[in-house]
Amino acid sequence: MVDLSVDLGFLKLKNPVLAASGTFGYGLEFKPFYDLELLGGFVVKGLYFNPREGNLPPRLIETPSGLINSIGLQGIGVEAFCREILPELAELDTAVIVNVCGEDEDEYARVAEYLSRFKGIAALELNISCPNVREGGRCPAQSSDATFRTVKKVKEVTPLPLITKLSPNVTDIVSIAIAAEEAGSEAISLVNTFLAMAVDIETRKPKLGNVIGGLSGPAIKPIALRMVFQVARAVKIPVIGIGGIFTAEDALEFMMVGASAIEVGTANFVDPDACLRIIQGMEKWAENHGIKNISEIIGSLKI
Amino acid sequence: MVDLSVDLGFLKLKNPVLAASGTFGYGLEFKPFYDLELLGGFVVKGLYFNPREGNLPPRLIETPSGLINSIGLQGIGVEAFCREILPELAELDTAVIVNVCGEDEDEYARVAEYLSRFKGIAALELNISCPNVREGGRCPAQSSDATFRTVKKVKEVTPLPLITKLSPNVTDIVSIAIAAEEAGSEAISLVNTFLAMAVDIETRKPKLGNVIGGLSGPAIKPIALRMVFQVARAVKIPVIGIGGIFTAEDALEFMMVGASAIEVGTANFVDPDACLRIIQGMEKWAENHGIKNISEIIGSLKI
Amino acid sequence: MVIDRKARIIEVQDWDDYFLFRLESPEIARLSQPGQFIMIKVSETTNPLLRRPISLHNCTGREVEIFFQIAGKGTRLLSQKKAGDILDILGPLGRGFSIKNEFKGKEIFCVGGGRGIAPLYYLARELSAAGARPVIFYGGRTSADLPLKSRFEQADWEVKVSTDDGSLGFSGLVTSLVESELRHRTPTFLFACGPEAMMEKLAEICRKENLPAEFSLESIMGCGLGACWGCVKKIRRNGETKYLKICQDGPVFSRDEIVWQEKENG
Amino acid sequence: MVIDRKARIIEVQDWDDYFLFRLESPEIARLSQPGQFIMIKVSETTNPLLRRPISLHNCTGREVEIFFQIAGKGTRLLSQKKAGDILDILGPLGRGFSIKNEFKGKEIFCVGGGRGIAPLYYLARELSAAGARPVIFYGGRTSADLPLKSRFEQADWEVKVSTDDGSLGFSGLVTSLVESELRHRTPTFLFACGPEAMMEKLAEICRKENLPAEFSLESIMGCGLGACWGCVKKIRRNGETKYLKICQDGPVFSRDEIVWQEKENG
Ligand SMILES: Cc1cc2nc3c(=O)[nH]c(=O)nc-3n(C[C@H](O)[C@H](O)[C@H](O)COP(=O)(O)OP(=O)(O)OC[C@H]3O[C@@H](n4cnc5c(N)ncnc54)[C@H](O)[C@@H]3O)c2cc1C
Ligand SMILES: Cc1cc2nc3c(=O)[nH]c(=O)nc-3n(C[C@H](O)[C@H](O)[C@H](O)COP(=O)(O)OP(=O)(O)OC[C@H]3O[C@@H](n4cnc5c(N)ncnc54)[C@H](O)[C@@H]3O)c2cc1C
Ligand SMILES: Cc1cc2nc3c(=O)[nH]c(=O)nc-3n(C[C@H](O)[C@H](O)[C@H](O)COP(=O)(O)O)c2cc1C
Ligand SMILES: Cc1cc2nc3c(=O)[nH]c(=O)nc-3n(C[C@H](O)[C@H](O)[C@H](O)COP(=O)(O)O)c2cc1C
Ligand code: FES
Ligand code: FES
Repeated sequence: MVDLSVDLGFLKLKNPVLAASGTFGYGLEFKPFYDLELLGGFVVKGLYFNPREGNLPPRLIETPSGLINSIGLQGIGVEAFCREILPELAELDTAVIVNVCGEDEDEYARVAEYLSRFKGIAALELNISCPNVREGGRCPAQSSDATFRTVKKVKEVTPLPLITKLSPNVTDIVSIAIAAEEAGSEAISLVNTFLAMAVDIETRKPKLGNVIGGLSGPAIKPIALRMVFQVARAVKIPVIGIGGIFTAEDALEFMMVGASAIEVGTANFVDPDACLRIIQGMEKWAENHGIKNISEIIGSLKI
Repeated sequence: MVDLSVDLGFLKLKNPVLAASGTFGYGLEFKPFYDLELLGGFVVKGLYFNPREGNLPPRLIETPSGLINSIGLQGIGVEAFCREILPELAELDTAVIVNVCGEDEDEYARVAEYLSRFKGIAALELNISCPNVREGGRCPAQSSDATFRTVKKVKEVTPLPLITKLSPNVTDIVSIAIAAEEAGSEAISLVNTFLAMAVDIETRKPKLGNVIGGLSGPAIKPIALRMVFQVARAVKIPVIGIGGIFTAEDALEFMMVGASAIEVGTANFVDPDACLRIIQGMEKWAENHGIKNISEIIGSLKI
Repeated sequence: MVIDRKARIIEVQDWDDYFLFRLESPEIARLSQPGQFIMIKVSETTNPLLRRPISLHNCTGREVEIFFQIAGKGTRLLSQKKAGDILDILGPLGRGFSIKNEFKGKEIFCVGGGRGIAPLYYLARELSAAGARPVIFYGGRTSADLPLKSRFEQADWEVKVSTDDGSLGFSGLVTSLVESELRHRTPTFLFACGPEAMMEKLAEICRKENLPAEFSLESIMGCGLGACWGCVKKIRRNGETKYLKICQDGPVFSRDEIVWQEKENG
Repeated sequence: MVIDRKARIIEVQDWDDYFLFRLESPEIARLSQPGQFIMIKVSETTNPLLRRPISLHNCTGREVEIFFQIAGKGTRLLSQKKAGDILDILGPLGRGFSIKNEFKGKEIFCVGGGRGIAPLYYLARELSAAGARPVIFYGGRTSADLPLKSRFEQADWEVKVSTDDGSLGFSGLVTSLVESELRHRTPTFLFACGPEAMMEKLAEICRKENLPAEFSLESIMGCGLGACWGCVKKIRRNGETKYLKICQDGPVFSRDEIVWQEKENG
């Protein structure tokens, strides 16, 4: 028997596999496929305070081994979420993490503060890195200062542990991670999507209604892995690796470079039980390699 | 008949297709496949002043729709190049562009100055963006200041037109492009490779001898296209688009978002006559669409 | 609801660009509705990455059929599968066409453009079973786009075909054919599936004729499960106009709900 | 030199993990050397992206043969090709084994480990043609790794096999088998291809016995054409130690040229 659990300090997970925000709906969409309690946890779709319409379609474009999305965080808003969805999620014996969005620093704080009134939320993931809502894809996670300020502000209003989610669209991901750590974030997750676009050469128009979107999927994995490697060596808080994880082997690479847990995004679309397959694959790999606690492999890269 | 020529101002190209530096050797390697004079031009492998050993192997790793390389600019140095290779290249009726490297600003200038003594070079491409030579992949193209200084210094010592090649590993590619423009660069080319890595989970070692390398290929195309789009709208000098171009359709996307010419990199490995196929495909597309001058499509994106 | 994950291909029929697969999929055959679709994994590698949505073309006993056109690399890969291969599928998905009791004895127009004909065979069979009289309108650019003509005719429904180039049947758009039929016939309902421009035009015709109608929409789909919000269309419903998910709230929407032309790239 | 770009598969032979393809490729058959290789496009999509290097296993008349093992997704895709398919290839590439006049009448050891046996059939045939007497050493983990045993035996060469698990022939590493033969035989030259650890050990044995040797190296290849500097190995040559390209300066290098163990990740 392999012990797959990992301890983030502020949160103990059954196993290191979380479903990533925006790719797992509010969780319930995946109930037909497997028992959600088998997951380490899942991060629900990003929430603003109010409901949001999202961006003009088309919102998805496939690229070689990748997917560009410009959903623009369509969603029901935090009040409806807490009323209609959270009660069912709170019953689940797995870590329910809520992805928190904001147009500005105040909104992040308002959403976090509101969520803190409810039971059943294991942590907040601060989505300071969504490329799909502002002109040119800018977001707080592109600046150490804005990252520090946003995290700090949210920390002040919520007792819930914070996982700050970083953007890969930066020169120096390490400095942003350190800013989040210094502002009191309990963990870092990375990466969100890469700003990207595609053109329809027949109509000469951008293929996405929103012109620019965010690239995810296996295409980005090698870049995401490099960033997780750099950040994990630079911060003391736990790091959650995200980006193109489709197999147990992918997940293990992220853990070896220093991730304490991982999130699975686009893979959920291709295969709704991707998370389950990854958990099972990890367990089998550990068994075959005589590893008793999966946490042994965290940061075990030899250089 | 379609006129495929494009005019960069400082340089008129037969057609917009250049072979990218580092993927086309010193050019002569591709002579068995087609007449090099059919190309718009080609950029030879990056040259430092002295010969270089390059990085520890393994130097290449395939990833989903991508390739990570950590060649580390192995090469014969600028003197041997001018003695042994350039004379043969200088005979060719196509644009021969030399990719200029340097450990520091002075070396860039020395290489450029040395090359300027010879005939047959159409332009220099200033490789301020190679991720494979310094610790953590840092390079001048990650800072506006360093970009400005390096371009300026090289401008002072060479009458040859300069194409400054940018790195995608930045928060704000536009500001770097503007710095290069302000320092007097005649053109911008982008992108170089994305810092990336891969891990062998069995040995728990990085798959590349150099730990980190640069990602190229179709995987990066959507991100490169977005960057070219942003830069082309922000600068007045011509922009050369690079990144995952494998087909004529890919090339046309880059031109529509504003590239005056494009470079083909990794595709040359998969198919040694990739450049030729792209030129022919472009011509055919233009014919079918009643386009007489390919330069009509530059920046013709409708938003 | 997702009830079947694997389906063995029993038979492949092909007409150059169009393919009809017969699949063994007992649960979908038992529980699906016309207008529902399945998501099919077309590749073992990461390019193409996503599953492709394909409508149920027919369901009988333990079997279902799909009918599709090669539109790009995903459908091309699908077309290369052979009898005996196992397809990795998710389904049945989405909300299908509404077959109402009051259709009994009535004429129902079913309009398919190109590959949009796919779900209408299943629909027409269920309409017949409910005692209605389906009239099939089947339009294509040219005669090669109408491979299912004889199949529909054999089912003993009235079938009217049109081609843009006049190579078979009515010469012109299928919308014009419907319009001209409406001059002397009064169907009770219209169902359609096909290019959006065709359906938009039909919606306009139906509004003028006061003919209620439902349309099956297409969109690129990330998940097909309602989890990604990638497939949305602006829909008027309950006094609100908002983005609904084609995969979950559709793909079938009724005539006045659909906001056909949203301003683009705005 | 690249002279053929397309090759039709004439025949496929398979042993679970190992495959032998007979290809029509008249120019390569005419002009290649043992030890040279071709780059094969294994996929139509972008994953896998690069061509795969495969040695020439045999050349006769208008035909060449390749022999390969499934090592990952690229070779797996290759193994799924069928007689009649056209392979997109580049070749012949690289510098092969050196067959010298003075080999005439002499015993030459040819050592292959696993898939490394591939180029040795072609080599042994040319050695025979040059009047030398090839002795084939063929090692594998288990008997299933020696599918070509009978093929070599039929060619009337002396063939010695070994398996790590003792399931066929000598029980132990092929290097031990070679070592023990060298106690009572004095070949003129040794050629080898196989896992690097095997070749390194052989180089050590050869140095001790003062036996000249050549080894065919492997590496991941970007282009196979000398254009990317991706495939290099540290080589001592002309008083210098530097990175040479396996695809162009090799894949065959001689005994004392190769720097087997470079410090890793340094
Ligand atoms: C609910 C639903 C049911 C469908 N049923 C059928 C059916 O029964 N038979 C059939 O032939 N086709 C059907 N389609 C359309 C089919 O899904 C697309 O043709 C297919 O996904 C295209 O994939 P591709 O890889 O072949 O083309 P790609 O290479 O991905 O694209 C080719 C072109 O089609 C466009 N496109 C891609 N995906 C879609 C999509 N999902 N919808 C519309 N346009 C798209 C692209 O933008 C591009 O212009 C259905 C679509 C939906 C949404
Ligand atoms: C000059 C040359 C000649 C060769 N001739 C033959 C031959 O005749 N028969 C044969 O079976 N094989 C031969 N090989 C090895 C063959 O090229 C590799 O097994 C193949 O490229 C692996 O591709 P894949 O996609 O199946 O495996 P991948 O999924 O790419 O990788 C599987 C494993 O093999 C390693 N690998 C990948 N590519 C290579 C490579 N080029 N060399 C060594 N290891 C690699 C990877 O790191 C990984 O560990 C030759 C290699 C070279 C360089
Ligand atoms: C359709 C879609 C919607 C997404 N929505 C969100 C979101 O609401 N909040 C967020 O933090 N990240 C969102 N992401 C980013 C993912 O959580 C993840 O960081 C990214 O997709 C990279 O992982 P992957 O390659 O495994 O998909 C979204 C991604 C996709 C593809
Ligand atoms: C093996 C390899 C070597 C490269 N060497 C150089 C180089 O010497 N100088 C340079 O400016 N870019 C170099 N590049 C980057 C390419 O020129 C190009 O910018 C990049 O690969 C993206 O284009 P692509 O996706 O078409 O390959 C190299 C790329 C590869 C794959
Ligand atoms: S396709 Fe994902 S919500 Fe409809
Ligand atoms: S594989 Fe490119 S130089 Fe050898």
